[in-house]
Amino acid sequence: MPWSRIKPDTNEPEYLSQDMHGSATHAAVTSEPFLQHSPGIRRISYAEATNEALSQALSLDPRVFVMGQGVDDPSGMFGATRNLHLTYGRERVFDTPLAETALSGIAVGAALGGMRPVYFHNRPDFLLLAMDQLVNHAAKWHYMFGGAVSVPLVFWACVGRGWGSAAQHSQALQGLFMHVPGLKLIMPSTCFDAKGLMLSAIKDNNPVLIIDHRMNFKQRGIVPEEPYTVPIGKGVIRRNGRDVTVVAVSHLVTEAFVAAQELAGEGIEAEVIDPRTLRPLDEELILESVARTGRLVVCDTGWKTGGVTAEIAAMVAEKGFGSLKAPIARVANPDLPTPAGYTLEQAYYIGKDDIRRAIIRTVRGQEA
Amino acid sequence: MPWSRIKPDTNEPEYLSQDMHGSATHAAVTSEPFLQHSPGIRRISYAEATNEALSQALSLDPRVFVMGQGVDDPSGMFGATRNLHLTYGRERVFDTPLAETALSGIAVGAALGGMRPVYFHNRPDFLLLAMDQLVNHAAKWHYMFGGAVSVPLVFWACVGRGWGSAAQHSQALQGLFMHVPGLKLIMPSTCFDAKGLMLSAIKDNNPVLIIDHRMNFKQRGIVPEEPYTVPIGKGVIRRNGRDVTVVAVSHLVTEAFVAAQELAGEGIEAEVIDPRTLRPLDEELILESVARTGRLVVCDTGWKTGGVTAEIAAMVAEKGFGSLKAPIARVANPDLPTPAGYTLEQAYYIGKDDIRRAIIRTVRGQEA
Amino acid sequence: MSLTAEAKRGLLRTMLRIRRVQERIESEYLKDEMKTPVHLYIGQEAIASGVCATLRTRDAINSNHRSHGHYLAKGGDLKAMMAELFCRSTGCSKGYGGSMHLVDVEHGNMGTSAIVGGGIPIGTGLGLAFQMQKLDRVSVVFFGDGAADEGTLYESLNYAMLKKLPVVYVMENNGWAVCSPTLTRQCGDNVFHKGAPDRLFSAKIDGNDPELVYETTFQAVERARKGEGPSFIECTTYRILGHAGCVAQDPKGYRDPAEIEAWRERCPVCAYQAKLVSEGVVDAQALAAAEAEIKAEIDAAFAFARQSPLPTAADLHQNLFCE
Amino acid sequence: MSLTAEAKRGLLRTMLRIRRVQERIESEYLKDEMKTPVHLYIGQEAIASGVCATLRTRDAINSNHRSHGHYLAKGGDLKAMMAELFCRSTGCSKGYGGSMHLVDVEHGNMGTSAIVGGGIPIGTGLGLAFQMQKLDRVSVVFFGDGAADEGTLYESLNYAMLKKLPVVYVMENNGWAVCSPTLTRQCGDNVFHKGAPDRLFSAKIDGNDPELVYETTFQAVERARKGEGPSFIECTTYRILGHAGCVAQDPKGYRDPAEIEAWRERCPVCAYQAKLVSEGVVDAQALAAAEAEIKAEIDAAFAFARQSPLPTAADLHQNLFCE
Ligand SMILES: Cc1ncc(C[n+]2csc(CCOP(=O)(O)OP(=O)(O)O)c2C)c(N)n1
Ligand SMILES: Cc1ncc(C[n+]2csc(CCOP(=O)(O)OP(=O)(O)O)c2C)c(N)n1
Ligand SMILES: [Mg+2]
Ligand SMILES: [Mg+2]
Repeated sequence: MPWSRIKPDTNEPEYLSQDMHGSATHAAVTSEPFLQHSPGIRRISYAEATNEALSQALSLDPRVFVMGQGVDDPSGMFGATRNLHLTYGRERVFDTPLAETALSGIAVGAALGGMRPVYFHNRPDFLLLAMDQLVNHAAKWHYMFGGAVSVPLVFWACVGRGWGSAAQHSQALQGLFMHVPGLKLIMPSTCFDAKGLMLSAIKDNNPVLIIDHRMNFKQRGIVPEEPYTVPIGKGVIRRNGRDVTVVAVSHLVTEAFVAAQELAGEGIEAEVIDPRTLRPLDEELILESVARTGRLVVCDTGWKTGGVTAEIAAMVAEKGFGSLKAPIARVANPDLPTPAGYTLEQAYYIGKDDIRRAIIRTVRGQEA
Repeated sequence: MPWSRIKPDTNEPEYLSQDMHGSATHAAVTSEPFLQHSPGIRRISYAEATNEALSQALSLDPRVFVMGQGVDDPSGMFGATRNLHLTYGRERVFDTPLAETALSGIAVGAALGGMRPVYFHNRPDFLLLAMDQLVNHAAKWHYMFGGAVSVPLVFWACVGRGWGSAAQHSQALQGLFMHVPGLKLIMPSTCFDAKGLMLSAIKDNNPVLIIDHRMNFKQRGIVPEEPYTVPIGKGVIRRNGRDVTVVAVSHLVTEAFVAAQELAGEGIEAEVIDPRTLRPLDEELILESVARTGRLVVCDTGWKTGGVTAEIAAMVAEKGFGSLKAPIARVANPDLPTPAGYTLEQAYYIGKDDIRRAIIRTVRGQEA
Repeated sequence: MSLTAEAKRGLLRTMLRIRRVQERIESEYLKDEMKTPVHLYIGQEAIASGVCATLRTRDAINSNHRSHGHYLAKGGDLKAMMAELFCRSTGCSKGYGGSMHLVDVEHGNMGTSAIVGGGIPIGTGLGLAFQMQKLDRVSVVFFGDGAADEGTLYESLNYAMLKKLPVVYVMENNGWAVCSPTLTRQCGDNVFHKGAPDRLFSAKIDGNDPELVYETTFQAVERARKGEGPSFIECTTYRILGHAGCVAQDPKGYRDPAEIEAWRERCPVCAYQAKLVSEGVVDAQALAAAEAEIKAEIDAAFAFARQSPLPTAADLHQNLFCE
Repeated sequence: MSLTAEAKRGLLRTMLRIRRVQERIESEYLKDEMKTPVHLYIGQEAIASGVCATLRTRDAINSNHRSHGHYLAKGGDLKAMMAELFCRSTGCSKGYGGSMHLVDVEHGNMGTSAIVGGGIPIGTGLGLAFQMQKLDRVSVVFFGDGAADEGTLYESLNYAMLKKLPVVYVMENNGWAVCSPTLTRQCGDNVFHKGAPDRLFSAKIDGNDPELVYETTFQAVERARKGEGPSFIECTTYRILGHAGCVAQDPKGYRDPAEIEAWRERCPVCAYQAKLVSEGVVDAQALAAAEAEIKAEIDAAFAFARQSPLPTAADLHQNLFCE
């Protein structure tokens, strides 16, 4: 795969250190408040962080298992599941047929039967075959039976991008899933969170969907070795700023951060928020920031209309209107299927420059 | 079915007459500007209006056919398809197996093969089994092949409500579908539009999803007998008002209208907008109204978070911010699966009173 | 495997109980107190009764919209069921589920889906969980001929065979899915029984014969317990009443009255009762006693349901998530 | 039904053309000019070639991510295909589709899906459209063993049998879905051939024998044209190269090198060429001429693609909707 030529290994930006606080896991391995600049700190890739979380969950909890097309193959789900079957056996880390509809229901049933499945779909596009089980079943099961039963399972998918992945292999469908009550939706942006949120998701007694992004997979970040959890539903501020709040999702956190750093030189101080969890959303964190900055830019890797940027913008227009000094800006992919060709991809995908322009427009009231 | 005891036949409210303008169909039967109070005007039910549209499409265009579970049974999809098979034969109006996944793809294929399928799903809940074909295939086919092929098909589903329909039989899932580029999404609220938009949808060369609502089905309205179309993407003002813009979807148009009429007595004049089409959305109409009123309440039959109210609110917070004098209010179902019990249903569903409260809060800045 | 007299009486008792409960619901439905769509099981009682008689408490079942019979045969509490139909807080699903969403964890009923075919993979997954935990538990999935239209059945069967899961698939072919006859939806006069015999024990049997259902399921369950994999049992039967609601609400004309009549004459409850009487396994007195007990239980359950509190607006936001 | 020498030469020619195109793509892939995931068809040429030789221009095909062979065998223009792989405006999908989304309306290729199993119902629906319009057209659906895991295959087959649609299902069982062998995903050593013989003509054949593929498909297509309904043909074969990309990119270790070697020796192109030479149907000179022609066509197509314009940002919003 020519992926490596699209996005080579890079270190994560030096975000505010406050995001590195995890909390104790069910294994009760509490970590000291974690310091970014401590000596001997370990940097690993995003894929390795996810892999480590899975490995630790498998070793700590016999109910956990990992399933999905190719979880035991050499590429190991872009590295996320690589070699786990060698340590934990194919009884607990196993390949599945290409039958996403039934296998999703089988995961639901296994959860009802006392297990904690982690079902890997390599792309969100394929989750469209699992919608009935995810939305009609998993997400409703606890409520529909008055709390008598619960469905502790994790679905995972990784957004594709680039190299002509095209319309059916690069959809960032969080906008659909964010609409579904009963489902928790996580989109990490750092290696630290990838590990801590995976462990939280597995520990959670409800259906949780984690959507990762290929653009994050090769980045390297600081990750403690011991198991830890990051709370679901809590965002973090990745950069402080007084002029505008930028909420960015998944790999766009990096793009927003870089845009913000650049703009600091031009006299604009943008605060960058990484919600980490889209549902439940950390509304307080966002509202509190907008209360200080009075301005909001929302950035998402999915389509614009009816997606994640819509919900965050609407929430602030409803609950934080009094603080707003300028129109809310939304930066998201255009409302089109992803085109295959690279010249079209370049025009299609948004990034740092789009965010930069939106920030300037929001702060200065005009285009850059 | 005890439905009749939940919502008996009623006439539609006397909306502004401007909503009754249709346009010529492909059959070129142009109607005179249609007058609500002309003598001899015909009132029929919503189900009859849909039925008449289908019947006319079947008779005007040999490529049109109607498929779906129970389209030829005695209940005839709540009346929408009743007896059509008697006139047009079971070759053109036919029952299908309960295989929503494949049958959706079969509809796509039939459209590619030169037909114009109208596929009835009696509830949106079942569309979750059709997501792969709807989202990965139908909605992308024209774009993905550079315009070489097109998929003229209509999917239809009717939102259930009440009588313990519960979590899997009463979802209003327009919030999901509104997010999908390449799909047109229609939610009529009057008998006139039910007919005219069905004819437009069938005439359209793209995949169109019509979501109706059981609450509309027994209402009676004025409907011309000849075929006519209502343009996709154009909303209408159902009531003029200077103090606040209320955008309401599907059967909530009636609820909003009644709330607005009541409030007129209390000195609040609410403008009620029926977008009719959610995608493409008539943004101009909404923005132009908000420019006059400075206030916005958005009402939808679906869930709040990440749904239709989010998009409309966000759109105005982005493009109409300068006109806004108060926080945008969203009135939508709570973020929960639908509970079965009627006492819980009563607490769950929103209606006139919720809209009323939201209007008052938006206009006066405080609860009623 | 031949049934003791005791066991036969048990079977009949279960069938009678289901029948009387369904009849009572039917006859009271127009009062509009049970504000939930009911899908009655009259005519199909031999299937749930025969199948569940082979199961232990900890074995699991999964069923569908037409689940009253399965719930009761598996040991479900009638009070909790009736309270659910009356949408009360004392219902098995606390009034959140209604008639189509019964649950009974204690007896292995982990919740019922009303999406046709939706329960099939879930029941399969329960089998996977039992196998992974090396539990001596079996999972039974009930579904209709309508669900056999859905691809998820084939995906699930394939997986169960592949992994040799302890799952028994029980298809109740009652000839109809709402107003569509099976043969307008499926390409043959019996649904495919997938797989070679060594991979899938499969049988098509008279679903109105409770002993045959029992015996066939018994073999399937034994196989499952021994790790020999899944089974597929197609039971032919008939739904005597309408698809949903009560008789007065059934649309007319989609079924030939003669067809209904013919099946009424093959009523599994009457036939089995007559058989056991002629075998001397039960007598009129015992039957009368059973009827009286059942009636008393039903009266009590309806009274319980009617007296139970309704959930209130304050309950609405409970249980979206499990802590 | 026995093939003329002319027809045999045509088959070989089609196979050779597909093979050489695939080889050229393989050898140039690391240049990173074709920025689209390619799924090469090397080893499976006999199937597309044999099947499409039975079809008329107006008959339809539907295929999957591994579609270059189907596209070419059905008459697809190589220039338009290569331009698509180079993501140019002159591509068959104007650069919006890439390698996995080829289209060729003129030859009945109504667009290719990369969702495994996604094309199966679409091809079935084309059959429905032809039947409804009483057109003398047949729809052929190509799919892999991986797609046979998906329930949509069974739903589609059931429907095609029910309605006796003019559809031929061609399953290319190449033993693998990415890195998963068929037997770790399916419960038997051949996929179920659904339906009784009068409802579904079905056959499992050596997919590396182009004449056998031709003859079997010919029967199936005849049946379809006569209104006798669908057919299901399972062709065993092997994908010689990796799942996607070029050889250098294929992960190591998931396949036994001996397995690959054994299948390389059964190469359908070499074998058929040798057969036709020994039959005296072609000679070395004719072969050399064919190779030269093909090479010239490929050179021209690559040159055309490289010289063609790229779509620009201004094109992005084209064609979301059809007027
Ligand atoms: C996926 C899906 N499609 C359609 C329906 C509507 N529906 C409810 S029950 C039913 C018929 C089911 O027939 P069958 O499985 O034979 O069960 P029976 O009612 O005969 O017991 C249908 C079509 C549904 N609930 N779910
Ligand atoms: C629904 C779906 N699931 C998974 C994938 C990822 N995927 C692409 S090709 C492939 C293997 C397909 O195997 P097969 O159908 O046998 O075709 P082959 O590649 O062997 O030609 C998989 C799993 C997909 N594209 N669609
Ligand atoms: Mg049935
Ligand atoms: Mg394969």
